[in-house]
Amino acid sequence: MGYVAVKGGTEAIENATDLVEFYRVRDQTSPVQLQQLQAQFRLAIDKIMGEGSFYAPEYGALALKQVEGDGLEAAFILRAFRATLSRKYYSAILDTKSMFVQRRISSSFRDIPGGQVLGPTRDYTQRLIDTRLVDETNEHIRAFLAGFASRIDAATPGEVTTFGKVVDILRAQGLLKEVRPEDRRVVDITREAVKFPAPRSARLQMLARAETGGIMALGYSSMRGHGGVHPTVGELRVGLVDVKVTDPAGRNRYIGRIRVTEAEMITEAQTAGKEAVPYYAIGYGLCFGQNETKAICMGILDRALRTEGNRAPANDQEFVLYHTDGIEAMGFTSHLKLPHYVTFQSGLSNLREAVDRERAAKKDQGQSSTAEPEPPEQPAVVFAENPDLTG
Amino acid sequence: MIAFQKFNTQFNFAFIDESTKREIRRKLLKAICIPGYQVPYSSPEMPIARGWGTGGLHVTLSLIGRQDVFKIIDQGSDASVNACNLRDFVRRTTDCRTTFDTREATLIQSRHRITEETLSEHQILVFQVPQPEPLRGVERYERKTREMHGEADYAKMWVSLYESYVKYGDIMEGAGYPVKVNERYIMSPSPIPRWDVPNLNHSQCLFLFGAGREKRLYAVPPHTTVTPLEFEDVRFRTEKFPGIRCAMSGAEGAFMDELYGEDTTSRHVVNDSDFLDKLLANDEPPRWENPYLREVLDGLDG
Amino acid sequence: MVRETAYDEVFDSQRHFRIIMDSMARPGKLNRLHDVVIHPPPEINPASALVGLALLNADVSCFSPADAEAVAAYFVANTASRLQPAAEADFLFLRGDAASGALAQAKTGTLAYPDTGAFVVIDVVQLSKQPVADALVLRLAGPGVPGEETVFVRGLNADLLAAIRDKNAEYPLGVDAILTDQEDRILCLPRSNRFSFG
Amino acid sequence: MAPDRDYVLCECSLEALKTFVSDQLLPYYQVNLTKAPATCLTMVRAEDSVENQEFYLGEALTTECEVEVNGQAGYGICLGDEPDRAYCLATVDALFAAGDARLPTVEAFLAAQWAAIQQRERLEFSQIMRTKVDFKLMEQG
Repeated sequence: MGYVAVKGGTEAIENATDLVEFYRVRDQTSPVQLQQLQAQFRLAIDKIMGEGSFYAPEYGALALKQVEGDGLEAAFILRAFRATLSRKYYSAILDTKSMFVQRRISSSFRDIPGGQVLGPTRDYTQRLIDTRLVDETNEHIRAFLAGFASRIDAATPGEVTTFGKVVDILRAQGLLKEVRPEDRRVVDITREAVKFPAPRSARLQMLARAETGGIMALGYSSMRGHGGVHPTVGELRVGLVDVKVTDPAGRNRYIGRIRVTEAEMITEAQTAGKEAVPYYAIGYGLCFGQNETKAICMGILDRALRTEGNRAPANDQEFVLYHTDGIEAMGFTSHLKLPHYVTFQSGLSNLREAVDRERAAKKDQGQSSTAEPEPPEQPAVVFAENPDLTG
Repeated sequence: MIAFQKFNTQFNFAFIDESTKREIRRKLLKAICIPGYQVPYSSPEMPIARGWGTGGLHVTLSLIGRQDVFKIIDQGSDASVNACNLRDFVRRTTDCRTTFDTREATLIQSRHRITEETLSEHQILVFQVPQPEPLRGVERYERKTREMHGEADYAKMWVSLYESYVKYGDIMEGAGYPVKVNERYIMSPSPIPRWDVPNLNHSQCLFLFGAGREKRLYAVPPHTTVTPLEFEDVRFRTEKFPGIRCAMSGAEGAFMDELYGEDTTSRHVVNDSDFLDKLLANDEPPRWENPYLREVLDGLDG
Repeated sequence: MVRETAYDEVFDSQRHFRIIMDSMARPGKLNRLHDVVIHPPPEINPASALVGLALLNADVSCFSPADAEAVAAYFVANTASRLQPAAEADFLFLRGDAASGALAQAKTGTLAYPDTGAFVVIDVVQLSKQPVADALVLRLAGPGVPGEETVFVRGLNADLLAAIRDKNAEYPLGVDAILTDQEDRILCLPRSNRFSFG
Repeated sequence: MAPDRDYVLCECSLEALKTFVSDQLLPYYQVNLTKAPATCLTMVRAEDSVENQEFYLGEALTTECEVEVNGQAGYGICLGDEPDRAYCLATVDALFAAGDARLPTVEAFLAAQWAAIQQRERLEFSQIMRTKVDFKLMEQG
């Protein structure tokens, strides 16, 4: 059944699948263990989980392995996997105040209650390539760990404490408030398509699952002048927060902890009228894992999307939210690789007729024109004018 | 010792979970109740990339049952690599019978074509739609296009078509030619060629449209008026293949692919692969009834 | 409250949905919904109960009148649907002999989002393509109908049909009706339908 | 403050937990598996810290399990693909619901694990606090 191309299609797919597997394993290096990826590629997996909107470090590691380290492709796999599971629980609202803090800084004040805790960061390291890692051995690792552990007196370690929020200081002084009302409905954009104007809950949810690079570009554009949000980091914290759900017996149960990054970006809120005080307001960023660029840019865009009257891209809800989902953007831009010959043929048919009309018109205008037929003036415009519909 | 299985992934019948299927089904009913109107839906992630047929798959997988016979075509061909991949996915998750034979199929998913063979009331055609909004070219904001549809305010669209006429001497919309459904909504028929557009009008079968990335579903029920946008003096026309014969079957009067060989000379082949197979087997399948096709076929007889 | 155990969440709902969809796409066509043994309360036609089982879940709300509370309780228990007043419910389950009060309150959606209008499931005594005594004559036209179709409906208060017509007067705003009878037949009246009755 | 039982069981060593449940509990009870461990999703809810605007952060992989011991239901829920842990959680939960005589053994296990977890966290936290910037020191220096 079917003519020649049929067999070719299926076979080519199967062979391509084998070939890509060949390129993954051809050098016969030892198989990468999930544990290794999970431990040593922590930040890659954090980013994948954030963009995949799915917190599961082990599966993040598996996805990363499966796709030879392509982060966006791995995030895509997590999202598709998520679609196979049913949602049984809604957690209690995360309490980031009681976070097990691993890192917490503020740019607003030099000293803050609890102090500036740098935590695990490469911000102040020089980005020089470290050739010592080329010959890293288990002995090196053990030696480092032993030395690291010895800096703490294991018999009397300090108590774990939590940290007050910088924004609470400003709020207590009455300096922090939103001067414009906001749609406070809580919607879930995975259950219904977003509608515009989108309530803030939908915007925050979409930004939390957006692609890091996408919101970074837009957040940056806003700071550079296209949107006028240039905030201060009120507080940036990274750490573990408890997740609690209600079990079938109706009891509140602890089910584990997840790592998140939280950014509170302080800006001046727009004033409502002449007499209004320019209060501070925050742009809020929160995402899975340690991904500070993302949390900061989410905070910038949260603010930028509440800025009225400025028509920069970063202020435009539809522009920002429709174009920063990495999985969707990747899918559609790469679908250009699919055949389009039917649509192309349809446009071609129009263009040929238009060209014929033009030539006929030129001929009618008189015989003075050169014998050489002129090229059509704007051949490309036929497709360019209607780019969306040819997909 | 306790040892339960980890990484124990199992997929639901037709992949999508039952709760989401119900949501999609309710939205499909609404789409049928308001022909041509785009219903927003959740559009869950699929293991197929956005823009590669996820909307069509959502519809197909919410509809499909064990008794269905499934056919999928991409740009007219059952053999296109993406069609092969999606067919394999549907078969793996449903165990359904698949076919290339248009006549035998109960559920057909298509990217960018309606079959040359007519479809009956026992068949459903599901389109994969890249951009469901016919007004996007004239208005970039969803909030505004929603308002325009709500108020049936299509002035901008008409102006744009008129400008095209003034500039190029014709309406230059190619594939995805905008239509009006049930004399109310302007709709994108998905990027089918104009050749196929008249077949949407008063068909026997149900047409469903899924735009996954844009999260919209819409429908054209059977026996529904679907008219391409046109002016009194600038009429809708289908593509023309005057005097062109299929290099394989010798047939005329079907949508053709234009092929170029090494020497850059062109030949044409019937685009619809199943239709071509049937022509080659001297099995002339029943055609759609529409005046544009009638004119072409009558011209051949003459 | 009876928990339906014979009903197959995957395959029964799929099959029934296809039948409902066929009816919605072809107003005037009478299909039947009846191949699963279920135990709905006596206040509702079994076919209407199957419509609910096929389409409801925790994401949508339903309504049944005060004198048929068992119906709503049945759907809450079997589909996790939520109860809402008639003015907010996504699905209204009404009896054909009822007054039109609840229906008059049903959601009709907005111009930007007309799909948020409600589904109204109405139990009648008998649906027939052939003339029957004491029946309303319902003439249907519009999308899905080749020309005009006639259906004879017994056990339906004409006020309800009038209320549906009023609700759908400002198309695309409106409600979408599903009628079932005591012999498991189903007939759909989407808002796009231009029906008359007498 | 009394340690939260679920917290201890979610954070303690899986090997220790499995050994304890296998050796100290399973031989003494008929544990009926009413719902085998299966993965599902928890939608994580969050809110901004100033206006308390609630929103959905994303979903977390979760394992749930349900058992019955002496007619008492026990529910085990934990993050990740952790069928063994969910089973152990459910079993312990059912025992507490039944208020059984072996509870002191369980309490002792919990107390020991709690101490181990605390020690682990204090050590980690102490290391984290070594990265705290000391401004006063900078001024004096």
